Amino acid sequence: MNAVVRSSALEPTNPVAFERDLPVISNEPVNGEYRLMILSAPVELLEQCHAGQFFHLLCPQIGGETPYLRRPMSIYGFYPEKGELHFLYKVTGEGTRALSHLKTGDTLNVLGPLGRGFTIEDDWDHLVLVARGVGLATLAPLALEAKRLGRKLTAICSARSADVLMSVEYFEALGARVITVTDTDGTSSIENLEAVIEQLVALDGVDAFYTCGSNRILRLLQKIGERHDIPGEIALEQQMACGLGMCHCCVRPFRKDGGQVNLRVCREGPVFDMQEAMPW
Amino acid sequence: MNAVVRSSALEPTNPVAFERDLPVISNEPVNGEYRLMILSAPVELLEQCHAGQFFHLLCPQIGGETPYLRRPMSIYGFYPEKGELHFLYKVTGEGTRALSHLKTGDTLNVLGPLGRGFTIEDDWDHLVLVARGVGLATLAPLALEAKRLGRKLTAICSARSADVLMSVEYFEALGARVITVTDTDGTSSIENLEAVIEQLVALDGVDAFYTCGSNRILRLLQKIGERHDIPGEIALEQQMACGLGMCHCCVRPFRKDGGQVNLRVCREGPVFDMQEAMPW
Amino acid sequence: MVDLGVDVGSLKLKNPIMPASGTFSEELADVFDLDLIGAHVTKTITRGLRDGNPTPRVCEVSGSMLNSIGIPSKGVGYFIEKVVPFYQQYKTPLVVSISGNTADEFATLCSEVTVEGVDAIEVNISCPNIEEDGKAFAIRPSSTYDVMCKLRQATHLPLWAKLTPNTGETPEVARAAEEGGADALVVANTILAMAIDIRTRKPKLGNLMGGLSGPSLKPIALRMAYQCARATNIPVIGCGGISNAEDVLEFLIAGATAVQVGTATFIDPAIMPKIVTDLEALLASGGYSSVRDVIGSVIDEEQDPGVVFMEAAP
Amino acid sequence: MVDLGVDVGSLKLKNPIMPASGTFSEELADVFDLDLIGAHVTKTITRGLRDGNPTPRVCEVSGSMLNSIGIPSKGVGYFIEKVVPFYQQYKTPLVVSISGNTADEFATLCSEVTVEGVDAIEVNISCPNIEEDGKAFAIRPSSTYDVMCKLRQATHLPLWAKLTPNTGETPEVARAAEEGGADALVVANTILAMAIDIRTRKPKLGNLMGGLSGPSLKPIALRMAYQCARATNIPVIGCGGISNAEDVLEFLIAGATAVQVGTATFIDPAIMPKIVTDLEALLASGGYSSVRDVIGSVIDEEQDPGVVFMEAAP
Ligand SMILES: Cc1cc2nc3c(=O)[nH]c(=O)nc-3n(C[C@H](O)[C@H](O)[C@H](O)COP(=O)(O)OP(=O)(O)OC[C@H]3O[C@@H](n4cnc5c(N)ncnc54)[C@H](O)[C@@H]3O)c2cc1C
Ligand SMILES: Cc1cc2nc3c(=O)[nH]c(=O)nc-3n(C[C@H](O)[C@H](O)[C@H](O)COP(=O)(O)OP(=O)(O)OC[C@H]3O[C@@H](n4cnc5c(N)ncnc54)[C@H](O)[C@@H]3O)c2cc1C
Ligand SMILES: Cc1cc2nc3c(=O)[nH]c(=O)nc-3n(C[C@H](O)[C@H](O)[C@H](O)COP(=O)(O)O)c2cc1C
Ligand SMILES: Cc1cc2nc3c(=O)[nH]c(=O)nc-3n(C[C@H](O)[C@H](O)[C@H](O)COP(=O)(O)O)c2cc1C
Ligand code: FES
Ligand code: FES
Repeated sequence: MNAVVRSSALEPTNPVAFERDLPVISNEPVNGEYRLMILSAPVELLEQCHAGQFFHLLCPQIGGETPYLRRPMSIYGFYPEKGELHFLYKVTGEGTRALSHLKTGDTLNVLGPLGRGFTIEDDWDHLVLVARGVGLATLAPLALEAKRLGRKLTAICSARSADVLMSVEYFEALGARVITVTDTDGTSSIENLEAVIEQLVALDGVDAFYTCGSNRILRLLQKIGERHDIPGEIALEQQMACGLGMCHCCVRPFRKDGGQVNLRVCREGPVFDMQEAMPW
Repeated sequence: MNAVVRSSALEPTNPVAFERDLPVISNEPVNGEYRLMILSAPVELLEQCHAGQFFHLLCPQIGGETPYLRRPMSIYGFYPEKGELHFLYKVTGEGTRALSHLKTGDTLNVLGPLGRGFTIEDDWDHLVLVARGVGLATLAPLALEAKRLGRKLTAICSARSADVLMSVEYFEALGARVITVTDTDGTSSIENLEAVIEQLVALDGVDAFYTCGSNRILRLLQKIGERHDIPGEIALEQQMACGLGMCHCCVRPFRKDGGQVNLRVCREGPVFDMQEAMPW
Repeated sequence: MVDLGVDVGSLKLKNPIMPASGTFSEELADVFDLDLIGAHVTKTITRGLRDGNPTPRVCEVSGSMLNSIGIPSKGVGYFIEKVVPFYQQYKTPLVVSISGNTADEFATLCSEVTVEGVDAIEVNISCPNIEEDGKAFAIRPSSTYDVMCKLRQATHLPLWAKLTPNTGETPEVARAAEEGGADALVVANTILAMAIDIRTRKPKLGNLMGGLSGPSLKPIALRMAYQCARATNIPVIGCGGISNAEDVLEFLIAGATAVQVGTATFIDPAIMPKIVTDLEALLASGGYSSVRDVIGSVIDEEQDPGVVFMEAAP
Repeated sequence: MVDLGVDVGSLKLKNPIMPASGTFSEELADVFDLDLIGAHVTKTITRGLRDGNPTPRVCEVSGSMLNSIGIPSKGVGYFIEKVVPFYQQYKTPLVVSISGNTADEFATLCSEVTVEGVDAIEVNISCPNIEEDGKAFAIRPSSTYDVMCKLRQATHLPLWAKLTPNTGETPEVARAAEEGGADALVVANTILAMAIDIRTRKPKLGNLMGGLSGPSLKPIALRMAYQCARATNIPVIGCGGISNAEDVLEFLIAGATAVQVGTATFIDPAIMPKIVTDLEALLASGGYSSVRDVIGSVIDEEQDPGVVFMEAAP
């Protein structure tokens, strides 16, 4: 089963990316660093969404902030049944600061869903995701998808300290097993992470890895994946302008057919084959 | 008595122009076209103000408006006793639209008082002002000044129709005689205006004329002034950048010593000798 | 009903709105029906394969953006086999933007893309020319003239010369392009600019410098469009910072026959068809029955002609 | 305490913040103590009397402005009798900006303003030169070199050449100015631009075109400052769109030794002393003890030097 559905670029009569002003239902801090924004969205938009895809947000010019380009943001949750689209974001600059000023009842212009999401093949039974920091935002909806498909999911959540570990409850509520590792108690070291994952592989068997964001985790999973011939996917980031594949701003290099190619994070990604990805 | 007090440019140790964020007390429509904004201002600023001077307003970037340069606005009223600074403005473009979005409790950054205000010489007893449209905003505080000095004032207020005649009550409350002329009942024609003014000159004697804004009224008053040797002053407008005399954006031509000179509306004006002013 | 049709030389457009090269591609069909706009303009292609510049390739500067993509290209073969057929699905004319490192390579590509399905060739002479120590052809009138003559001989298709703002000689370059055989001028490309991250002290673009586009560029591009319309007798296609129908009208009044919309599409991907609709309404409210009536209608006669081409003294 | 002092050649400034010519005058003393800034720079003067351009002389364009003042001047006599004595009240160095229609007239004025009380001469070679069909001297390296040689012979005072962005040859012009005898480069003046009122169809400036200044100009001026710092061995004074201490730092990192603040003063007349304070805080928070340590500290070595002066391909 493939979580990705996109109309081919050769079907101009069937546009798939929506550009909409969506009302803000809520926009609250989750902890010191992250905020959760819940938008009210039409069901036909939500039904197009897949885990790993993103929206390109037109951050408002409020609170003295004047962001110009759109900002890419992963889908943190999408709920056609209750008409909600969720984003989990970290305030890092002008655009996300502007987002943080949005209040219930304001609207936010979104463009999406965009890009290629995560793949869950039919015979992948035990999925393991390794997430750190805001990477959780991108990986969280994978748990939703796994539950819908009746797969087993183990989420290894890495963070600086226990109090910034987010989404643990979220994963647990979806029936996932959660393993937390933190810098403060030293469990997030690459060595320990390797041991934890090798144990998972040995005891339960792992059919696919998913990760995003961290270079060190990517290298580790590439090594383990190669060692045991386990496929994997990684969600990557890059500065974007159009978000639609037109401008070629957002490329990253990938290993392909013995050579190196540039692929667009917004179009061929943001989710890529883990072995093809190149550590940076 | 001279209503103008300015530090000479040679006194760098005694700055006279204030740059302040002032709280908005109220900002309400006066009629379909004009709005009155009342700011709370410190007494030391209000004590520097004189009729005919202006402030350079940093219109906020709100409501989707993004004005950049400051906007000049005449002092409509200044009340050191109640700590209030008043502006009467017409919404014409981006900056004034932005002003109209200000709500009680917001602040507005003002720079001023700037420029040279109206003169009321000691022996000028009967003052006559002729105002049209938003020009009233500029001339209104002259009535205040006249009352403080115990002079007689006649205000001839011209407007398109009776319902946009503003400030009539204001002038009357200050003990001024008010003559209204409107386009709708045909009384605002230059011919009728000339008759009205000539009658004032003949019956009461007139010591000085004050006006602003209208080319046709300027020509008329220049003619009458010259005919009877009555001095006068006119407040003029021009696009501005700095408002302080630095950029030379705001010049207008004036007749001086047989020749023609460019003077800065923001510095040598906005109030000028009526005979030196050149119709445009 | 306002007639929005314009003629760019022999090419008839149903409306004057088209994309700027590099800010448009097949993928925009996901967002709107590509037959709503006046023309399709491709990203600049080169003969051979090119990777493009290092990342980051884009950054934001107050209310505008810088880019340094570097013309990644899949080469002329891919273009003819894949891209042309895609656009042949549409009734809208296809304009292919091309570029080359040397005048001869450029001309070869120009004849290679002279194929069925291509309606005009936009020649991006704003890109570095290795024969002129890395300066763009369109920086100097002489190099503009030379390359245009070679390109003119390479194709019978309408030839649009895309000029650069990185010159102090816009009217002279425009005339050189006309004399060299250009059928229209696209005015203008991005202006060379830079931004530095003060925390990392690194340039915000991988290539150090890049091109400024978006609203900041508009008054510069408008000035160039006006200069070019005055300096030549060929149609001018305005480009630079156009974000709405009012901006389009400003360029048309200045003398542009049509316009290209670039960066604005990144902010609102459906902006082009929206502008088509808004432009019609704007013209209707101004009492115009044809968009052609506003072209070049700027009221500048009161001005001393001497000032027009003079460098405005600050 | 961060040491904010910089040396522009032989001239020592207590801090790197000074006004841009034409956006500063005696009147600013109404707003703050003029001894708070690093230098005083006058509006450009010409030898004779000049009226300046028709009004409107200013208009707003998205987040920036256009001006076409046209250098009204009361002449050199007024300057020496009135302006110099005013600034002699202050301890801050006085820089006089001058200009001329021909190289000889320019040089004569240069020697006339070489008087007690003037500490440096900024030569505005971005203004039209009637000997080069109205092109500014600083559009071409050759005319830059020629006029600088004449100016150099006319004064022993430090000579700052103010460059224009209206050229495709910034590094070459910078080197020509250095070779012609400039002690520093001021980078840059406004870029030629235009705006049209779509209701009246008239240009928004009385002179049709004018110079773009303010935030939109910043990435262009920053690129030029970087190019000039790389291309020459004389100090560069950055100018264009600087509105806060972060902008100043960006120019210093790019290689500027000092900066000029222009349009931002129109928005906030006390911005210069505020920037001095903020810059000190910003440097302190970055762990710097002297502003001189950040000058030219841009990290660009990782880049292929080939790209640096190449026209960035869009
Ligand atoms: C596909 C994708 C999904 C993402 N999902 C999330 C998410 O779910 N939650 C979250 O908090 N963040 C996410 N990010 C990162 C997010 O886009 C940036 O944090 C955001 O753009 C920062 O904008 P700013 O204006 O606040 O910061 P600034 O630093 O002021 O941004 C300046 C410019 O750089 C760009 N930029 C800055 N950081 C990044 C980045 N990491 N990736 C791409 N562009 C960047 C901005 O878009 C903007 O154009 C995602 C990025 C991508 C590419
Ligand atoms: C000394 C002086 C006193 C004034 N007093 C008043 C007053 O009390 N009440 C009032 O309603 N208006 C007054 N005006 C006019 C007021 O400044 C303009 O209406 C206002 O600047 C328009 O700005 P906007 O952004 O709304 O309009 P826009 O048309 O969008 O403005 C565009 C630009 O043109 C300038 N501009 C437009 N109209 C004028 C004008 N008439 N004079 C100078 N610049 C202009 C603006 O400042 C701005 O820079 C005065 C003008 C001057 C010079
Ligand atoms: C991301 C990006 C890529 C571009 N690529 C090209 C290109 O390949 N060829 C070209 O001639 N112009 C290119 N341009 C310039 C645009 O076509 C256009 O001239 C410029 O962006 C100004 O228009 P705008 O302000 O509407 O974007 C590019 C611009 C951007 C922003
Ligand atoms: C109103 C105005 C007048 C100017 N007059 C001059 C001048 O007389 N001489 C000169 O060299 N530059 C002049 N300039 C250009 C400025 O000195 C400066 O180079 C330019 O505005 C860019 O800086 P900014 O963006 O900080 O304003 C003027 C600029 C403005 C806005
Ligand atoms: S952001 Fe434009 S191609 Fe990816
Ligand atoms: S507005 Fe600058 S001198 Fe008057």
